Amino acid sequence: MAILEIRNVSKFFGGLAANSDVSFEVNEGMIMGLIGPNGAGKTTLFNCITGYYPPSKGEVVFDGKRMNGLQPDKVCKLGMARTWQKVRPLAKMTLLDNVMVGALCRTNSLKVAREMAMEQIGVVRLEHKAGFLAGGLPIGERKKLEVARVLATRPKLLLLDEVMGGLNPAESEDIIKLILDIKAQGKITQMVIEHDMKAIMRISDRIVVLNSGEKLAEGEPQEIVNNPEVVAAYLGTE
Amino acid sequence: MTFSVLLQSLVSGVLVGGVYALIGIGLTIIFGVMRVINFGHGDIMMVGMYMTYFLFTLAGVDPFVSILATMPLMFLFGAILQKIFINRILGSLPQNQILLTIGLGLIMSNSAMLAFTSDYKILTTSYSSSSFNLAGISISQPLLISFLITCFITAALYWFLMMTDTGQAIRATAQDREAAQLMGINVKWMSILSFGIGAAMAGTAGALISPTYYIFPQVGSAFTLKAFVITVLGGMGSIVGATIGGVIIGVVESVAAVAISSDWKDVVVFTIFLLVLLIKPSGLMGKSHM
Amino acid sequence: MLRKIVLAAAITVLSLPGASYAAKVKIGFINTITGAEAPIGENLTNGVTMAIEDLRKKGIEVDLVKEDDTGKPEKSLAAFEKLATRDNVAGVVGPYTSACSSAVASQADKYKVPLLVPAAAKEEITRKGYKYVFRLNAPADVYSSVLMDAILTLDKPKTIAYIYESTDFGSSTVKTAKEYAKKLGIKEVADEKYQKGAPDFRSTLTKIKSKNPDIVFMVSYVVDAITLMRQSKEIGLSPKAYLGGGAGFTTAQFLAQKEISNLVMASTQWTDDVNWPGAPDFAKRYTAKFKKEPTYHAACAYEAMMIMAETASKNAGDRDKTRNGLKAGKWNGIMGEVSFADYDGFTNQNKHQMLVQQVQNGRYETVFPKKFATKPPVYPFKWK
Amino acid sequence: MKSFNNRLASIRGAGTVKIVGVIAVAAILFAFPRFVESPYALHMMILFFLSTLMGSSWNIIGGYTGQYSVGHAAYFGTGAYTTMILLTFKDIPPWYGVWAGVAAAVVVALVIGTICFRLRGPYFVLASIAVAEIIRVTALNLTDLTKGAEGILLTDIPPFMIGDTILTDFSSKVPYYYISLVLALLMILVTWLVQNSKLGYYFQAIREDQDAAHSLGINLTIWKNAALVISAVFTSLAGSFYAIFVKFIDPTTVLPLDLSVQIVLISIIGGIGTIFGPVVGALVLVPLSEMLRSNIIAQGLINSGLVSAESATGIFLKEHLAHAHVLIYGILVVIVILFMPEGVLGFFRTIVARKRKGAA
Repeated sequence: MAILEIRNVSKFFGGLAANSDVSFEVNEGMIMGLIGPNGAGKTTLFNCITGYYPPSKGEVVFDGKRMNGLQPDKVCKLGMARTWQKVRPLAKMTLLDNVMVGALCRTNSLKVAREMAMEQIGVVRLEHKAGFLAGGLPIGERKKLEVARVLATRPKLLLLDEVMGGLNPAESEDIIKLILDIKAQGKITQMVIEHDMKAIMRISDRIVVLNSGEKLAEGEPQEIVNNPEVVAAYLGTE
Repeated sequence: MTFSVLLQSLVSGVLVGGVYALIGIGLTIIFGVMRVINFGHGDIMMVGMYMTYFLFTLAGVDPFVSILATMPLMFLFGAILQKIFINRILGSLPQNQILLTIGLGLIMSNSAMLAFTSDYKILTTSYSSSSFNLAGISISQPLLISFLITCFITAALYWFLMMTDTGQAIRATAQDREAAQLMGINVKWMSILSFGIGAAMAGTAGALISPTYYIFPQVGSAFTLKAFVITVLGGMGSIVGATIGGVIIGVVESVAAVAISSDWKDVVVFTIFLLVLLIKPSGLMGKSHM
Repeated sequence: MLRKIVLAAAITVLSLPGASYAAKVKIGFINTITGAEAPIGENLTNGVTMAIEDLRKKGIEVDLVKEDDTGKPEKSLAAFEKLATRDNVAGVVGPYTSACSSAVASQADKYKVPLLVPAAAKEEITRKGYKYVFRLNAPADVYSSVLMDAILTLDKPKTIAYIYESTDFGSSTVKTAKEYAKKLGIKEVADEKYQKGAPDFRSTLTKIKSKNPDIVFMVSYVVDAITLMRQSKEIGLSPKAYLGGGAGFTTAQFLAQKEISNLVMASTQWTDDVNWPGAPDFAKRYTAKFKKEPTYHAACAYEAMMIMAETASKNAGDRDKTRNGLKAGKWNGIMGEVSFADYDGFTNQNKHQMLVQQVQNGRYETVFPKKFATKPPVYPFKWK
Repeated sequence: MKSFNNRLASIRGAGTVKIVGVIAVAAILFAFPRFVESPYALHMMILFFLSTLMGSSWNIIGGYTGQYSVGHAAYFGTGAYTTMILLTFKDIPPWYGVWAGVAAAVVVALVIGTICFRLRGPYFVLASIAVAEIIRVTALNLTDLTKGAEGILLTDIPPFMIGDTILTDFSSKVPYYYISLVLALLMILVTWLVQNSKLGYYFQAIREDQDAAHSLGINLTIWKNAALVISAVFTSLAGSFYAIFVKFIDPTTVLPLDLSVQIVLISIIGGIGTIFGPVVGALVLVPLSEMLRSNIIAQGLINSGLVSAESATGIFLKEHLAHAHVLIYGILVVIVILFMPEGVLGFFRTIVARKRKGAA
């Protein structure tokens, strides 16, 4: 069953189309990979889905509800959470506080929020850093912080924007395990933007390829790897 | 309100607006490059006014001629301020930047008070109150001269920023500091240059307004506020915008004073300011960084 | 910890030994030394400095405690509390601004410290029935009435236009002017308030010009007066008389602007050529000492300090006796005859005779009332 | 996990010490007027409490939520004017008028919030200045309501009565002392409550990164306005208190840009986003500006005999130090910003932390 439907979404900035006529569905429980060369419109699409930009055309339907025009906070409350390509930790707050902010989306009690937050910090295995200021954490831990923070909002759908960007192989491996763990628990659907082809092929159930704002291809990892158009698009840029 | 009253207020609004524009341009360059709101801008202008005053009373230099000296001196003054103080806090918390410029403004105005007392100084030239008549509209000579000088300076500055390498480097810094740094532009040096230029513009505005206005240590604060309005109106960082903004404010003040009443004109100005902020936050001249 | 240190420091500072000079009389002086009102405050400081010297010549040593209120009422209150309770002054001269004087006045009665307000114009200050509050200068209403009276001796004007700064002084002076003009049957054709320090009045003045008033009544506390007159000339506004309410139109700087100041009439508390005892001499010595001419603020502050110190010294610094001394006394100095009377709702208000001066041939001449006049007034107004 | 629990425990321990400390200081402050009768000392304490109240109110919106309003005079003035107008023209005693002032300030805050919170960074700062200036000019021009530039001067405050018992007739400084003390303590308590509730977390999240906060389910409009309303309520109380205390208000004393800047200074100099930052700010600024204003330093030097009153230095100090106090103030501001960017409190905290590190 589709938890997220993207129906003919287009986004124009001035005269330029960052996304044009993109459509696909994300089924519950799966991991959907979103790839494409730089400037293909992946992050713009995330922004359209999560309410940062209203789509210029088309619809985003999440869990049966039309999301167009909803603000990001509302989107989050409805169960869709995202991380940021460039990490955005709340620098002068501790890691625990950061994750608690996420948890407070679901509760008004600090005590409950603290427990929820510690649980998610446990999931990303950063218990020993809970009291540290987020701004001082190394990049790998800040990425994990973001994952813990969005997990604490109890999402049904998680949109991860290059969570492995800038990480070393060991750290990337950690994140991959984390993503697969989340999938294994079966409660959260994930959509992942990633540049690391190997990683994305490994974790994704399906992949959508964007190029110049348009959907170039969609299919299972193997199909994508063998799609000559995709190969051409990538070879053209990389 | 008769047509001639309206015309008169339009004309004097445009002329006064020219000087406002110069203050705004100074502020906009500083903001564009450094993203620092300079609360001491009016006080820098005040320094320029005293400079003009003393050049006139002690050396007999005509205020309009004295710009030749005031401008480089004020440039140096601004550059030093930037080098010693502002450069240290670039990239620090925005509230600290605001506060630092407030502090520097206090130091400037109160040093002036210690040095020159808080007396009002009046600079009287032979043409301070002369005007000529054009089709029933009186035009103030000193204002007209300063308007023409403003136009010339604005054009020259525009040329400098558009056509010279240094100018382009400044613009690049204004657009994206980090990128500029990566491209090998000496960002700190560009900041010093632009604060210098900003101060020179403010100082020049001070010199231009001296023959028709008066000078005292606290004169700056009113102009700081005006400069803010002008800069936002035109779009922070846009020189053309600041020029247009200055003239608009001059005209709005002038016309509102006759069309509504002089006590409400500031409300009109600030309301327009807020409306522009809300409808087009990037200012009238959009996002063009200079 | 830090807090304790500061507290301790504060207590030490507060308990610093207040020097005791047996022969001296201790007087407080609250003035605006810094801040936006400082330019005029400086004249008061100078006046008081002169007074202290003259008192010394008379054998009265004044231990002057100067306080800056920065033009803010709460600071003025602090200064007054300090003077009243810590410095134990016999009396206080000041504060300069109306806002500060209004705030301080009620405290004077509370601590029973005589307060002599030298130059604040707000009527209410001496209308609240305070026993310990005295005022030397004439309040705001007289600024306008004396000018109108002067004009009435010359002509019967029909229309009047007001342009004035949006401060307490500006609006209360014009308010009384309007009441007075109404009584006299003069029609108001324009009422324009402006923000102090505005650089451009041209459009407002053009509007006034189109109404063609007989009289233009202006109130400006600072050198806006010069800007106003320059631009009036520029646009060719020429009524039968320019009347200036006080301050800005009575300064040496205004006078120096020969092209525009000629024939403007202004009300003032004091002029340097008035035949009040010692006035011309005061002006001469003041000019020699401070390299600029005295304003009426300086004269008011001088006389206020003279009166306060003499009275306090006579009563050996006793506050109640000093208060009674002020109430009962009569003086005749550079401000003319001074006595503090109760009339028309005022308490302890010196019924000061304001003067009208006019710029004639580059000099301020006193032109009204006749018995103090040095020259007859020139009417109607003409641009030079 | 264990180390984290330890850390938590030590935080809680420090909290207890702090609470005890605050209660002890509060007790001393409550007893203070019994031992110190000098009205001047009480006056200074009242100004200190008032500054604390103003700084801490700003701290909620500026320090915690990161919205640097430089227009807080608007709320101060709204409170002051509402209370004064009701008292002088309608004979409504201030202890009712104050609440009308609070209500008015809330309305003003919501209007300002709706306009200004769509803007960010420097644009927000400038918009907040513009709105406050509009309010100031309006107060200046609505002469029928506010008496314009003339200001409102108050002679008497009706005695504060419950039933027929007169609690106080406001004739001495003591009632003002206690009112301002209670207001300041209340504000500190509110700050503590904010910091230790969902509010605090959301405010700080907005301060740190608005977009990230937005994506975590925080409705920016609602929470920013909530912060502004809390801030405005207490700034308005400060304004009402000022009006009743000084008994005179006009647009230039309760609505100017100067005042807005002053309010910001208290908080930033002390250290923003902390409960006690503004208290430290007030503790530094109030005595400092008073010492400089009254030239107590020069007087002290002369009285102590270190400098003779007739010597050149003595004359210089007496004549010029008084003129220089705003200058010194400006220099201090610059020094604090350049060398203590986290404010005075933050500066001392860093020093203490460093020492501890050195010791360990």
